[in-house]
Amino acid sequence: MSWQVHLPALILTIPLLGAFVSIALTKPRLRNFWFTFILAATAVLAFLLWRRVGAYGTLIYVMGGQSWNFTLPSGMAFPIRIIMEVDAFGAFMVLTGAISALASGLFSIRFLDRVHDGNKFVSLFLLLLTAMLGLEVTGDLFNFFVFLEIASVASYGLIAFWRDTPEAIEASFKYTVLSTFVALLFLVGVGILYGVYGTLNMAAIAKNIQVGFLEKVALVLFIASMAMKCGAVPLHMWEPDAYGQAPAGIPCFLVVVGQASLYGMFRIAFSIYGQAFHGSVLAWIIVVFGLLSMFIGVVMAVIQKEAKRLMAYHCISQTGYMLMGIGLGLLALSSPQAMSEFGFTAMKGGIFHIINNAMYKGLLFLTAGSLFYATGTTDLNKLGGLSRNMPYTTAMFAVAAAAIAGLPPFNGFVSKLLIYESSFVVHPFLAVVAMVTSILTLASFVKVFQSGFLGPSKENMTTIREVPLTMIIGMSVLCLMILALSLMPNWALSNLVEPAARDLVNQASYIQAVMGSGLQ
Amino acid sequence: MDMKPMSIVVRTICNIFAWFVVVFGAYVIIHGHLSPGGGFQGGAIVATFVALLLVAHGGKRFMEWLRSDILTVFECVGLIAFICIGFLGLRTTYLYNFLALKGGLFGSPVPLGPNAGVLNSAGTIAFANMAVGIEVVGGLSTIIVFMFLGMRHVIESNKGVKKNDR
Amino acid sequence: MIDNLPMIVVGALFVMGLYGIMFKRNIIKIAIAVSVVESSTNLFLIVLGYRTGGSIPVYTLAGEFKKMVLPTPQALTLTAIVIGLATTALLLSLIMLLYKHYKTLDVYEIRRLRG
Amino acid sequence: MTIGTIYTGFGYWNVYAWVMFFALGALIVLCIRSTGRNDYEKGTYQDEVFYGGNPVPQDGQDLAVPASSSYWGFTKAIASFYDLLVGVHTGILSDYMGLLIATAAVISLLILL
Repeated sequence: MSWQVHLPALILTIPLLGAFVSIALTKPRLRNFWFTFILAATAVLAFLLWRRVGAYGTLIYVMGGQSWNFTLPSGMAFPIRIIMEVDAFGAFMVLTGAISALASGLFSIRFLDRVHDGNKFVSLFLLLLTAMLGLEVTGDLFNFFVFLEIASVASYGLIAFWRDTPEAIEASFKYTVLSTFVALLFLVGVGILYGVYGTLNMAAIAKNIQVGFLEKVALVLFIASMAMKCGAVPLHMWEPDAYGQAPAGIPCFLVVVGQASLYGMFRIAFSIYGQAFHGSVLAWIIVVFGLLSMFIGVVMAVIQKEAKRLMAYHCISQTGYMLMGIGLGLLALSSPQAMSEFGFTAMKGGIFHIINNAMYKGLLFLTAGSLFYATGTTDLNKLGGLSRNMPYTTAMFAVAAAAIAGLPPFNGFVSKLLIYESSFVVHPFLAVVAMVTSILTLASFVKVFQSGFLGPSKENMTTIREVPLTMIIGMSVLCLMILALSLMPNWALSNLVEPAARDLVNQASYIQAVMGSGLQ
Repeated sequence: MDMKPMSIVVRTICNIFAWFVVVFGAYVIIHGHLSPGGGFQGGAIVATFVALLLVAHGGKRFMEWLRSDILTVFECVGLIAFICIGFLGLRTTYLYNFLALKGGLFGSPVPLGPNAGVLNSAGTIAFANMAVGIEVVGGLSTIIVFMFLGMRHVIESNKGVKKNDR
Repeated sequence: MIDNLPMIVVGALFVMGLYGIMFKRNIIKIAIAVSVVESSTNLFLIVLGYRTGGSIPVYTLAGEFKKMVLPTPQALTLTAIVIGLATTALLLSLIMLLYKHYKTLDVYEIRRLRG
Repeated sequence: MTIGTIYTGFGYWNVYAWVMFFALGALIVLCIRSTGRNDYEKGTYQDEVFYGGNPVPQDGQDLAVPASSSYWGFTKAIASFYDLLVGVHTGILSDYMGLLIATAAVISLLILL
């Protein structure tokens, strides 16, 4: 038994330990060292987890059990302990999240010099990291709710971290009320499923589920709450506020936290309900959410004049691509022919878009953060001509903007191409909306580039200098990931994305991993 | 809420009875594995001790009594202890109850069916309850103290917090 | 009918809380309404696990009994209460800061972030 | 680990095809450029900035288009749409909550019926 069987537990406990220890670390150097160490350790663990899932298939881990795979003690029909379950899709999300957290954390270190209680920031950050990873590795519905709430509470704190700016408090307040309410809706859904099936384990519910009225009510509650948490239009209103007002390094990380709720939505739709839910209503709801998010997000982004708020609207729009891609996969779930015709391609596109979006949207938020660090504002009307003063930031912004706009040969193009071509089969309208969105995305980033970096230097911007080294390192982590994904899309598709898509579709193997090991 | 202490009657009653709150909270924490209650509930009861002191003796004297970092220490120790209890079981699985039914500390078996309760049972769960209890004492007291400070701030001065954030 | 009475209470509480969140203008009342919705959810979980004539799900000093109520929903409720406490404390702190910055508690006036 | 071809089921994409396409595009651009005038000289009127017939401002900052004026025509053309859309983003918490409830109601209508 290698120590690696404990990976699903370790990946939660290492950042959790980091969060708790860092409350006591008041010395800045020690705190920064500890923060970097924990983030790097989490990234390494995430990589090992992903590799192990690739080698051994779906991993399970019984918290506190007599053995790590002892899921069904003494002939019980249901697993009774909290079980972690990581399939390839979960591992993919964990890897994406850990890389993004590493970059965001490295970037944030220099910002902590400006505050007197940086250890609280580090603690909240690592707590949010734990909760996000927990959402992606857990196999238990109530545990999912708990991690959802931990993630929410940590992000309320992080969003309101600049507590002397009124807007940050306002954004955090709105997000708190909405998110608390939505989490309670989720809890009611969990309660309904528990009342019907007497278990909270996702695989056990999925094995026994027969979709009746109560299950449909629970599904409505799940979908509505997860759609709000991932920021689908028309439930997206909190997102520009929150992302726009959070401290500079944080929105990069909040992007992947939002994607964790997206993961929850797909896990529920594919692995719990799956083929037991007849009809294509659910898939079309997700696709329509995707369409609305794509279009309205980008249209609102074009008219924004505050860089982080503009990028937050783009985040909504990119979420739309993922919703549409994977929603089309859900549409094709019940017929193998449709799945091979367009569904699997769409899912590949949607899942590839998740990692792409985490990387380039994170990088964009980080460049906006470094604009803020250097100039003290992200208002595009006040910025101008910064390309001479901040060459690295400008270069990385250009790479990220090209990638998000889907210009070939960057990675955004590949995932968007997959989505265009597969959605065209279902209905040409879907592909048209996706393309128009892409064009408007390019337009709005041309605007940011033009007004932020090009043109003559403004008077008060002539003495601006490039940001410190750790911030550049943080940004270049994501930039290198973008370039790597752009240069080797084939490798990424066949090693990262395809196993994830296959595991997400394969409900039987998800159930088998927990319920199949039986008596031992 | 005020900075001034309340009347002598309230203070005397507080001085006499506030300690029983702590004892009762400790009882709830320690019997967490036997009775409804446990770490959080007991910790919340102990944290009312802080609230009582704050109300009865007023913020000024309370803040003189309070060592500023003691609550952080409580939080930290409780949380790290909880995590470490989990790590100690890592030979089998994380959070494995390696003390139960082994004899010794918290290792006695429990008879099946209704019983009077065996305090010396439940293994690591008892320790986890205590860790949670310590953490909740620290956490809830921090919430009470900080909300008191913040409220005072809102009422007394409208100058805003010191501009040290950016 | 009489068995469903708790569920009716749950529904009534939920609707009341929802009404408070949506139509009250004072943000402290909104915070209270969020707490009411939380309570209704907790009550829902407790009601789920209730069995008529069941005793508490612990053996210590339980006395004679025939059956227990389900323990799992109670554990869930405890966790939900703890989370609710954290959220409520944070919400009230945010309201204090909001009042300091905006000098108002009216939700219709706390709208600098829009568009 | 190689630069490979991605099949979408209808077509394919790889870097070589893109480079060839890019080169073709560059060639066309070069062709168009070569048809331009060759009597350009520095220091004559051809060198001056054309500013819509107006006198050119001395300060470079006055030339820059502020971000809020970008795509002015685009936003003006669909101003009614934008008015509607910006009007929905009221910034009031109660409205956000109402939208949430309305969306949940629509989803439940679709799924339950």
